[in-house]
Amino acid sequence: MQLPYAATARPDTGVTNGKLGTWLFLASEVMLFGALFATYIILRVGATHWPHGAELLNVPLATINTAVLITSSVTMVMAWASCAQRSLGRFRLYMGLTILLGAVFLVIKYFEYAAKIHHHLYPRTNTFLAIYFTLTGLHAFHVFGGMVLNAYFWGPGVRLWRENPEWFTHRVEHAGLFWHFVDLVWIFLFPTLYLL
Amino acid sequence: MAEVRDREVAAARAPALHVPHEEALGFWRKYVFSTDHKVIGIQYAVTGLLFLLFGFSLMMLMRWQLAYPEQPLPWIGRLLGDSRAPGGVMLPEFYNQLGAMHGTIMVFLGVVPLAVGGFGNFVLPLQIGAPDMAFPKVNMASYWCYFLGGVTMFVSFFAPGGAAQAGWTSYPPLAAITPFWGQVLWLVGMVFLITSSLLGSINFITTTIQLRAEGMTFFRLPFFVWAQFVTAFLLLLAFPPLEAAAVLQLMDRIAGTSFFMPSGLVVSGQPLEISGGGSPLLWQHLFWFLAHPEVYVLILPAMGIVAEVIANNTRKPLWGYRTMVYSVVFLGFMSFIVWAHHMFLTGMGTTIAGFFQTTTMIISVPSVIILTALFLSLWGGSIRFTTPMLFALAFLPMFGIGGLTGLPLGLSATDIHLHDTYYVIGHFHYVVAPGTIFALFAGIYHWFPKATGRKMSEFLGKLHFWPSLVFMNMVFFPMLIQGLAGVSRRLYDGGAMYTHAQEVLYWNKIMSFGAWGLAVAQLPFVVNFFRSIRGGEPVSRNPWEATTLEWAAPSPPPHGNFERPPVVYRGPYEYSVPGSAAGYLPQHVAAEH
Amino acid sequence: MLQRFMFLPPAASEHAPRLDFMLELVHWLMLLLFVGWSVYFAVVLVRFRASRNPRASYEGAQGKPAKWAEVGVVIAEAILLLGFSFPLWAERVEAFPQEREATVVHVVGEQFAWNVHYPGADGVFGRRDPAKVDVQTNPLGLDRSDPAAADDIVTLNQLHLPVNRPAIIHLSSKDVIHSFALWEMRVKQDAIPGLSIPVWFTPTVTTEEMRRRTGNPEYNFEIGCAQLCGLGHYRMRGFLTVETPEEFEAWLAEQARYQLGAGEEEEFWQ
Amino acid sequence: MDEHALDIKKHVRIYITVFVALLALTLITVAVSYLHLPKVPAIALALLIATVKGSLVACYFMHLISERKLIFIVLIFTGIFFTGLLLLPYFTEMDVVGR
Ligand code: HEA
Ligand code: HEA
Ligand code: CUA
Ligand SMILES: [Cu+2]
Repeated sequence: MQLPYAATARPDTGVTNGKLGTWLFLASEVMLFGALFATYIILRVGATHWPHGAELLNVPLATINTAVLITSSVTMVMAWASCAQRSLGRFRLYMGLTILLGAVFLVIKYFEYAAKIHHHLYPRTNTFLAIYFTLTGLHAFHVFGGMVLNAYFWGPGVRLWRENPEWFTHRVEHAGLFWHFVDLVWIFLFPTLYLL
Repeated sequence: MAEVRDREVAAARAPALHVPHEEALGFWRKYVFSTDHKVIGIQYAVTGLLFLLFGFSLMMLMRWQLAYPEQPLPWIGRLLGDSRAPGGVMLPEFYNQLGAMHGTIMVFLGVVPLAVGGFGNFVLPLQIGAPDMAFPKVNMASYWCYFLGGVTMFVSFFAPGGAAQAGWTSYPPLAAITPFWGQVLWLVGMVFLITSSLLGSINFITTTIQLRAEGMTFFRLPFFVWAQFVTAFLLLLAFPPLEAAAVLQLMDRIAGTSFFMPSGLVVSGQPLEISGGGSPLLWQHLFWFLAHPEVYVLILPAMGIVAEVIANNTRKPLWGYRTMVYSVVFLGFMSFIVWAHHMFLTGMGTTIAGFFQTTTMIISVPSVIILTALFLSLWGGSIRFTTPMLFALAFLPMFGIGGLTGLPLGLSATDIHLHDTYYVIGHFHYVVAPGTIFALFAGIYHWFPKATGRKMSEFLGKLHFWPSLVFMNMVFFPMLIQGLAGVSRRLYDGGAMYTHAQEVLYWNKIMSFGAWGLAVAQLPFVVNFFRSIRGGEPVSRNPWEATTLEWAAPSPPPHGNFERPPVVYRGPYEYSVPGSAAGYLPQHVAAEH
Repeated sequence: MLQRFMFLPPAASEHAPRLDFMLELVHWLMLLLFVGWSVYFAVVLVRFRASRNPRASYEGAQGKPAKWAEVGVVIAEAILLLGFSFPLWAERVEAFPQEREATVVHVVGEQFAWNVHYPGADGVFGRRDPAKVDVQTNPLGLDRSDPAAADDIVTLNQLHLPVNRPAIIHLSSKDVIHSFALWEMRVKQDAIPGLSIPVWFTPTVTTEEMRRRTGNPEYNFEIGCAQLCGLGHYRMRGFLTVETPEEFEAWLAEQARYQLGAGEEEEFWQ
Repeated sequence: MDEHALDIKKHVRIYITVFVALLALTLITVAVSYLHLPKVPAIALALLIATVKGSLVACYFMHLISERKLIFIVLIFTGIFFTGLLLLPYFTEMDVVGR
């Protein structure tokens, strides 16, 4: 059974089901991270001593990671543009790059974490590290989720391309929305945790 | 009337739309891992009912302890084991587990799944003329997340140290020092349940916006759909903060962080080995930021059901349909900014307390308006006292009592005396038990014919209704009295220790007998429910002569719902239209002549 | 008038009657609405039953009186808010009396008891240090080496206050959240670890007088714990004794003798 | 949105521009952090830059700049409640009796 407006936009609302659904999901994600940012503020305001991020964290590494994630956002949007131009080859290239950059981000993250643990800086050490690990950990989890999603479209999901390239393009766009959102969260996490 | 019947018969004779795959699906794909919204709705409803029964059973054990403190539980006491009830006498720890899990199960595993997952899933797509939910696979995932959450919660009873025992509110630091596994499983279970609700709500909103049939404008949506639509927004935007809070509490428990733990804690004489620096009030804010909208999640679908049943059984349009819609939207909006009325006594200053009690009083206005509209809808009606109608009618005064008792709680000054007493327990049980639960019963009796093609017995239905009404009040009214007398909630001995409680202590026994009586009163329902699935009186598409779209589909509707996509010509409640021969004009029927 | 049917515990503080009056007013409003709508409800159910009114009216009710009822509810709520709740609450949380005109006490909750800390003759509270806590001998972790602590008095579950003199109680907790409830005083406030929250009230009836009034020679004002705090929540009960200033001074002196007299401090609270 | 090849080409140029801008802003915000400005301007500046970056991502990569009304309605609602959520610290900390 083919549901209405899965592949084409409903005329009066102007969007497809998938797009609306994705944005709704992102709305809930905004509230999730909003609550965590609020927690950050509360802990910080209530703390007697709050370390400057650079005292405990590795800013150059995080700067590189920021660049990596931003680049992956561009490759993601290029992957979508390639779909829209009906070029499967270039889609595969850009999508592959996006996944790869996501992996690079996680690897760098891993080294960051390992260094912390090595210096006996654990989540339980103080509330700054607690919120640092929680926020970045949850974010990394989202990166991982995005990679899985992207890998699906890169691999088995391509089936849909042959049947209905337009629908496929839409779905890539929605996966992109999620990926950019993850990037967007990082854009706020980076200064709050590392630079302030 | 005859004309409408003819048309129905003709429609029934028309060749059914061929739905590919339908026959090809095996048992598992058809009934277990189904993506059909009706099957999922029924899965949700049945699981929800079972959990309601389970939550109620926990409460019946507690009510024994409250009526006969520290006397061995007859029969069941032995079975509970020494870690819970040595010699059949329930331990305080176990009492607290039962209380926390009763609250959690009733709210998150019973009522919400039944009201939103069950009725929402089953009825909403039908009422807007959609073939299914917008994301059927997500819908299935939502049910299975809920199921996993339920299993996790259930299993926690058998964990070392027992289930969570810090109340359904799980306030830290208490929640951080109770036995490990119970609390951790509670938190993990909550994460599953929240995820399930999020997936569900995305589906509900998208479906309502995108899959409305031709002609189904927003102001032709049945009130039930509006209620579910607003509910879905509440779930979507209020649940994530609790998800965040649950993750933080999990970190506190597992990684030893101090998000909710202030410095300098000394438990049983031992300083806690933590960094400190957290805020216990932060949890409360995050919890109630969800949990207040959550209580409207419990009531809005119920109001939706009641509105449907009342319109149908008064045989006239709802009074002030638009006003009701505006009110429900406003209610949803406001419900995000009243949460701290649960926290007046955490040390609030005048400004914040003033803000929250004002918003609380404001939010009571749309409820009053909706109730008024429902009351006025009765005027001039031709009221059929069917079983669903009886439950829907009883909802009105019962919700009235519950809602009105919210007022003294919402005023911070009077809340000083009433906070954390049985008055609060009485208040919210009046809204959720004889309120929401009655509305849910109304919905079950009303839509059972649509789901199964058979009617439930009216006689057993009435045998279910009247005793339930009496016993509900026998359980919950005395709570208000005890609360005014200053009996605290969550007391293992029901207040027997306190001097000022002595005068109202005898009510404990009365309430307990009420609760057990209530259980007996559910037997006709259970019998009726199971017997009617096969043995009920078979019905056509539209046994209640209703106007909304679900009654245009066959009973039960096939996969894909409608033979051909319905077209909507008018508002949802065109009953007793002057000059119409049938006496009612279904939404999908072009014109009478 | 309604109060007699409201099962409230006897009122024994200066603000209690005003709180009770407000409680009564709210309940009048509720009763009025409930009875009004119930009468309407009953009439409608009888008058518009299908057997008596086989054909419903499409237009239905006019709804003017209902609108007025709604406006009435709004006005009544506004009056309750602005006229009663705001001022009463502001008085509770802002209009604290001067510390020197009041009896000042610290109360610290723990699982499952109330520790009461009086500043002693110097009127200054000594330092408390979590590291010094000992369940048996020093539940508050009072640092007796602090000069201010030398004359401090600590009791367990026994709060004494002089009648007709404002009392300020600073509440906190050692472990989990408790809620300090004095039912007859119409006082309730959460005791939250990490925070120190003051409450104040003026007791107006002595325990003695209350025993006479209720005819119950055992009558005691009780300190209840209203917030779930663990398995002993139900038995976390203390006692408040309200007495004449002379009796209060005598009691303090006696406690001082007990606790500060040589060698006896250990055994006091057993 | 109509996805004509020409349009897409134009899009791609925009994406590259945005990409460069994002990288530049990242470097600026890091550089500023080494200046050790006083707390308030430091926070304000860092958040301002982050907001600009975030808006670029949302507007261009996520196509919000040409999105439908419906999506905006959803986002406006979310924005309102999000603001409420960020006020939460105020409610926890700022008006407590006895402080
Ligand atoms: C479905 C659930 C539900 C609903 C709808 C409500 C509705 C309301 N609630 Fe309630 N509430 C809970 C569930 C609910 N509540 C729960 C579960 C708790 C306890 C949580 C815990 O601590 O464990 C709670 C606790 C609670 C508190 C905290 C008490 C405390 O802990 O000290 C407060 C305080 O403001 C409050 C207020 C209100 C108000 C003002 C409304 C208003 O929305 C009510 C408005 C309705 C009306 C005003 C009725 C109007 C009707 C008429 C006028 C018609 C009358 C006609 C007849 C009777 C015939 N509620
Ligand atoms: C939706 C929410 C909900 C519902 C419906 C109920 C329903 C009931 N509750 Fe409960 N309750 C809570 C939510 C709810 N409760 C919460 C949140 C708390 C606070 C917990 C805490 O302190 O942390 C609480 C606490 C609470 C207490 C206070 C305990 C204490 O403070 O120590 C009591 C005491 O009597 C009580 C009693 C009851 C009773 C007798 C019912 C009855 O009304 C139950 C009636 C049930 C039915 C009528 C079910 C019928 C269903 C069937 C028969 C199924 C049939 C099955 C099939 C056909 C498959 N509840
Ligand atoms: Cu202490 Cu309850
Ligand atoms: Cu509430």
